[in-house]
Amino acid sequence: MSESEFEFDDDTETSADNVVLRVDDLQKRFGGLVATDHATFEVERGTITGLIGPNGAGKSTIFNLISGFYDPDGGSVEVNGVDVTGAEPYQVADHGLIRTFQTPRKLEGMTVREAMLVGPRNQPGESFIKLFTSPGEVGEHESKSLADAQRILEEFELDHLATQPATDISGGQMKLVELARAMLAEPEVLLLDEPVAGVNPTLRKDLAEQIRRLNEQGTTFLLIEHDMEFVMDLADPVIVLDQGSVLMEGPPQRVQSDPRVIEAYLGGGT
Amino acid sequence: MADASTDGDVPPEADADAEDDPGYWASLTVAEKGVVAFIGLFAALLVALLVTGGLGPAYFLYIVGLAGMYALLSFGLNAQWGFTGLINFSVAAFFGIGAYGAALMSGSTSPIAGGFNPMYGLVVALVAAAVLAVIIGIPTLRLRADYLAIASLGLAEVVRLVILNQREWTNGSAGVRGIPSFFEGWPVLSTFPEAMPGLEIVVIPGSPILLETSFWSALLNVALVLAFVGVSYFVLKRAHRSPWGRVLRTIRSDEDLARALGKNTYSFKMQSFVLGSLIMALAGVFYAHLNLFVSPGDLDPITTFYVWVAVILGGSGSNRGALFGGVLVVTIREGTRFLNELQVPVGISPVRFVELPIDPAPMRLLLIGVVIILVMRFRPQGVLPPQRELIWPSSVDESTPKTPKSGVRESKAGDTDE
Amino acid sequence: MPLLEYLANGLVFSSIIVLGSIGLSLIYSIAGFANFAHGDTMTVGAYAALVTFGTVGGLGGAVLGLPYGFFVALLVGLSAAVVVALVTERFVYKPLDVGSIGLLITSIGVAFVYRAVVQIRFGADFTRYGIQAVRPIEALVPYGIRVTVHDVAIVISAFVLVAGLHVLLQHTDLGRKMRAMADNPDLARVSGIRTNRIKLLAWVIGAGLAGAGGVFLGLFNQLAPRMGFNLLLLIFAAVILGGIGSVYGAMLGGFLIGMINQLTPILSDIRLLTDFGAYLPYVPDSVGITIGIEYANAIAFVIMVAVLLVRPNGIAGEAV
Amino acid sequence: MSDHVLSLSSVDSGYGEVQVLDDLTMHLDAGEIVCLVGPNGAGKSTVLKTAFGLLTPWEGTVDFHGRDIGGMAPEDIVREGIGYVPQTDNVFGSLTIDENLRMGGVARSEGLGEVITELYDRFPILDEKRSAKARTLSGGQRQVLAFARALVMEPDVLLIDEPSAGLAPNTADEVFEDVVAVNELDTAILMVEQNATKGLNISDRGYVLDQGTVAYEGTADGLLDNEEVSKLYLGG
Repeated sequence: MSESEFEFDDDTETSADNVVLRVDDLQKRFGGLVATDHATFEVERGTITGLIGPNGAGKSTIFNLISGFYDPDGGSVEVNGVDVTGAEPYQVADHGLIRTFQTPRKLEGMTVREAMLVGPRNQPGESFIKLFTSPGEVGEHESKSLADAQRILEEFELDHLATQPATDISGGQMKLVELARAMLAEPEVLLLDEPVAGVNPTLRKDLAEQIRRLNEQGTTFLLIEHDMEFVMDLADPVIVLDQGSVLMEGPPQRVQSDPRVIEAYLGGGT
Repeated sequence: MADASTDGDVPPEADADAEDDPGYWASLTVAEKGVVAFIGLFAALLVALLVTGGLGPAYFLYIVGLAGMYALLSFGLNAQWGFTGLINFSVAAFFGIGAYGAALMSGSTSPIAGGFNPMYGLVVALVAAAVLAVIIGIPTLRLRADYLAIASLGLAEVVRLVILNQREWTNGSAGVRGIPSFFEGWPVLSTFPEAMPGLEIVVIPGSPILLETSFWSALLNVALVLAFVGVSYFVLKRAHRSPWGRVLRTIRSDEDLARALGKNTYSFKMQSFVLGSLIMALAGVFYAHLNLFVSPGDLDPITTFYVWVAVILGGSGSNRGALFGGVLVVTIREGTRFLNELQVPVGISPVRFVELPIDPAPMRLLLIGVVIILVMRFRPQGVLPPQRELIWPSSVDESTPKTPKSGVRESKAGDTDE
Repeated sequence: MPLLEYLANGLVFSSIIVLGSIGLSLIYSIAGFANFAHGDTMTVGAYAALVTFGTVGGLGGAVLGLPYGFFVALLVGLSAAVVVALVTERFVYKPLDVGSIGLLITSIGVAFVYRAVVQIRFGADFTRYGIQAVRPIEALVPYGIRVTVHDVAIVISAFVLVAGLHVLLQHTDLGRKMRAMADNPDLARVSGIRTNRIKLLAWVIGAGLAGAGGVFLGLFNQLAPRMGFNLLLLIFAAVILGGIGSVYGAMLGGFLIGMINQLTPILSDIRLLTDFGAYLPYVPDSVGITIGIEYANAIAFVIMVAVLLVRPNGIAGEAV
Repeated sequence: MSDHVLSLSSVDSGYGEVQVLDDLTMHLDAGEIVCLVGPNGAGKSTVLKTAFGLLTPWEGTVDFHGRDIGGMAPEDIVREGIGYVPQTDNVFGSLTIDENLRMGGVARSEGLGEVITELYDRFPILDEKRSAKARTLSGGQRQVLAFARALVMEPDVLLIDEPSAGLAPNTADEVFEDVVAVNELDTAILMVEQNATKGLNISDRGYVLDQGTVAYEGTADGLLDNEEVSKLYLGG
C-alpha cells in the first residue's frame, strides 16, 4: 500500500493502532425489522476473527454496513482509526478494507486473468486521462499487475485457469479466485462472507490454508461462516451475533462451551 | 502474429496449422468472413452504381458522410451500453444538442449568437453535451438498468420539447438555417471546392461522371467525418483495453463486485456516459455542417433507435461492430429512400429529394422493427461481438510466460494483440 | 376559476393512463420486462375500434351519448389488442433466449412493427371515430366544469375494469396464482401452477386493458399512429411513480400523472429562468421558459425523475 | 418390473451444452429416506432437477411407479405425485402462509381444506402465523413452510434440495427432525445435503456422487463407516 493513502490520523489515536476495525453501537432497520441492534465489537490487527450466529442474526447486514453498501441508522464504523460511517464502498476500500460476497460473482466475457486484474487498487490506467497523457506509466503498472496476478494465481495453484473464461470455472474455484483477487487489492483487513459455503471438502482445506498463510503475512480477516468446524479451527476470537447484537465474543473453545451460545445457536447436536 | 509456433507443447495439428500460415482470411470467424464478404459486395455495388451513373458522386459522398455520422453515434452508444451496460435512450438528445450547438453558434438565422467560426460551435456543442450528460446522469445513473432506459427516454423528450417550444432560443419548428460548411474561414479549405476545376470522367461512354463544386465540398465533409471517426475509434480502442475499460466491463457484469473492490462505480459510469455523449454530440456537429439546416425533427426518438439497432446488430461492446452497424443502418435508412425512387437526387447539399409516391417513413420503421426482432432472435450477441482478451497491449507479451492452453471461447491463438 | 374543470379533465385522462399503466406493470411483473410496445398496443386497439365502428356504425340506441355500436367497437378494439399481443408473445418473445434487457430491446422492434403497419394502412394523419360530439353536461357548467357524457363514460368504464381486476387479483384463485407467479415464477411452476397459462393470462389482461385505454384515448382526443407511443412515456412515468411491478402502485401513479398532466395550465403564469438572458452575452434579456401546456409531458417526466431520486422504488414500491 | 417408487436409469443430463450427469443410475423405494452426498459440482442438485422435469434427461429414463416421466413438465409431475422443495427462494414471500399453502394445492381437485387443516395441526408454527406474509418468517420457519407447501399434494415422493443450507446448526437439526416427521407420513424422501454426516445420520441409504455418476452406494451407516468414503468425500 502506498503510504500516502493512510496519512489520516493514525498518529493521534494510539489506542487505535491495534484495532483495525471498530464497530460501535451500529443500528439498521428495514421497515419494522431490526436487522442490526446496537452492535459493538472490535477486530484486532493480525487476527482471523470469526463472525457466527443463527440465520437472520444480521451477519450479512453488518458486513454491508461496514463495507459501505448500506447506510446505518445509527452508530459508527471505524477502519484504521478513521470514521467511515456512511461512506461509499470505494472510500471504505481506500482505508484498506475489502470484502467478498457469499455467492461468487463471475465476470462475463473475461478470462480469469482479466477478472484478477480488476483487483489492484488505484491503477494509473483507471484514470481515463492518463491513458493518453502517460501511456507508458499505464503499461508499466499493467505489466506489474499482470506479474502480481500471475504470482498470486500460482500461489493459489490456479495458474492453469488463467486464460479460461471466468464463467467456465466451478463455484469453488471462483471462491478461490475471489480471495486471490481481493489480495491484489492489498487489503489490511479482508471481510469474507461464507468463504466455504458450497465448497467441497478438499477445496475447503485449501481455502483454510490460504487464509492462514495470508494472515501470517499480515492480513487481518473477518469472516462469516456457518461451517463450525472450519470457523472454530481457523478463527480466534469468535464473535457470536444474535438478533442483531453481539451475544458474546472470545476464543473458540469458550464460545463453543458457552451455554447462551449453545442455547441460541449451536444446539445439542454439535 | 502467430506466436503459437513459438510454443513447444501445442498439439501437432495446431503446429501444422501455424506452419501453414493460413493467412488473414482463414483466421477469421464465420461472422467476420460474412462481414468482409458483405462489405466487398456492397462496395462493388456502389462502384457499379457510380460508374453507370445510377448514383451521383455528390450523393454518394453524402451517404458516406451519413454513414460516418451513424458510426460516430454508434461509437458513442457503444461506450455507454457496450462497455458499461448503461441503457441510454437519449441518443437523439445528445445528437440534437451537438447539431443545435453548432447551428446556433454559426448559423446565419440563429436567434442567439450566429455567425461564429464553426470551431466555436464545436466547442460550445461539446461543452453543452457534457453539461447535459451530467445533468441527466446525476439522477439516473444510480438507478437500475431498465429505469435508466425509461428516465433517459423521458429526459430526451424534455430536451426535444424545449428545443421545439423555446422559439426565442431556437426558432422553434422553423429550425436554424444558413449554417456554413465546417471549414468556412479556414485557409485554403474554405475556398477549396470553388477552386477545384469541374472534372468529367467517362468510364462508360455516354454517361460521364461529373465532379463539380458540390462534389468537392462533399469530399471535404467526408474528410471531416473520417477525422472524427478516426479520432473516436483511436480513443475508444485504447480506452476499451485499458484498466479503465476493464472496470467498465466489471460494472456491466456485476456492479456490486466493482464497488466491493474499491472502484467508484458512479464516477466510472458518469465518465462512460459523458464520453459517449460527447461522441454523439460530435456526430451532431458534423450533421449540422453536412445538412446546413437543423430542426427539432432531428431530435425525434427514432434516431435513438436507429443507433441502438446499429450497436446491437454490430455487437455490444465491440468498436468494429459499432462501425459496421452504423454503416448498415445508413444502408437501411437510405436504401428505403432509394428503393422508392428511380430518379437520382441531385443538388448541392442539402440534397433535396423529389416527393415519393409511397411514404418511406413507415416502411423504414417496419424494416428497423423487423431487424431488431430478428437480431435478438437469431444473433443477440450481434454480428461482430468482442472476443479477445482485453489487456493493455504492451503488457501482455512480456508478463505472460505461458501461452494460453485454451483461450477465450472463439478466440484465436496469438490474437491477444491485433 | 377553471381549477374544477382541470380536475375533471384530470380524472378522465387519469382513467386512460391507469388502464395503460396497470397492464404495463402486470406484464413487467409476470413476463419480466419493460414492454416498450405497450403504447402501440393501445394504438392497435384504437384503430381496430375505428374500423369496427365504421362498419357497425350507429347501431340502435345510445348510452351516455355513445351509440351501441361504440361498445361493440370497444370490445373489438380490446380483443384485437389481446390477439395481437398473444400472437407477438407466441412468435416473438417466447422463442427468445435473452434476458430482460434483451426483451426490452425486442419490444421496441415490436412497437415499430405495430406502428408501421397502422401507418401503412391508415396514413399518418389524425382521424376520429364518426361519433357526434356532445355538449358538456348542462348541470355542471355553472360550476365551471365542462365535461361531456362521453368523459363520464370513460371514467365509469375504466373504474369497472379496474375494480374487476382488483376482485380477480385478491379474491380468486387465478389472482392468487398471478401474484404467486409475480413473486417467484420458478416456485410457482414447482408448485404445479401452469405458469405458461398464467403468463398468457397476464398478456390477455394487460393488452386488453391497454386496448380499452387506446379506444378511450381515441374518444378523448383523436387517433394517430403515434398516439400510443406518445402516451407510453407518461404511462412509464406513472408505473415508475407507483413502483414498477406493483399493480396498485400503477393505479396510484396513473391517477397522479393524469392529474398533473391536465393541471399544467395552472402553472402557465410561472416563468423559469426569467431574465437569465441578462446575465449572458448574445442572449436576449427576455429569454425564459414559460410553463405552457406544451410542457405538460415534460413536467410528468421531471416529476418521475425527481421521485426516483428520493424514492428509487416508487411510492408504493412493493411487488403486486 | 421392480417395486422402486422412483428410479433413474443410465441418465445423462445437464445445463445447455454442459453435461453434468453421466450414466447415472439410482433408485428410491417406498418409505425410504435416501441422501445424495458428494463434492460440489458432482451433480447432486442436477439429479433432483432431472427427476422433477426442470431438466430433460439427454439419455436414459426416469421411472416413477413404472412410468417414464423423463422430460415431463414439473407442473405435470406434481400431479403425478412427486413434490420438490428447492434450496433457496422456496416460499412466496409476498403471499400469506395460508396463500402459500393454497398455492401448494393448485393441482388438487378436492380435499384442499382438510389437508391444510391437517398440516396446520402438524406444524403449529404455521397455524399461528396463517395470515402473516411468508417473508416475515425466520429461516427455519420458512423451511417448514416450504415442506408444508410441497406436502399439500400428499406426494409419494418428496425431493428436498439441501434443507440445511444457510441455517444455523441448531435450526438445521430441527429441520432434519421435520424431514424425519414428513417421512413418517409414508412419504419417500430423496434429499441432497452438503452436510453429509448429518444428512446420512437420518437416512436409510445414501449415494455418493462424483463427477455426475454414482461413486459409492450403500446403507447410510455403511457409508458413514466406510473409511475411503469418509476420507474422500465426508471431509473426515
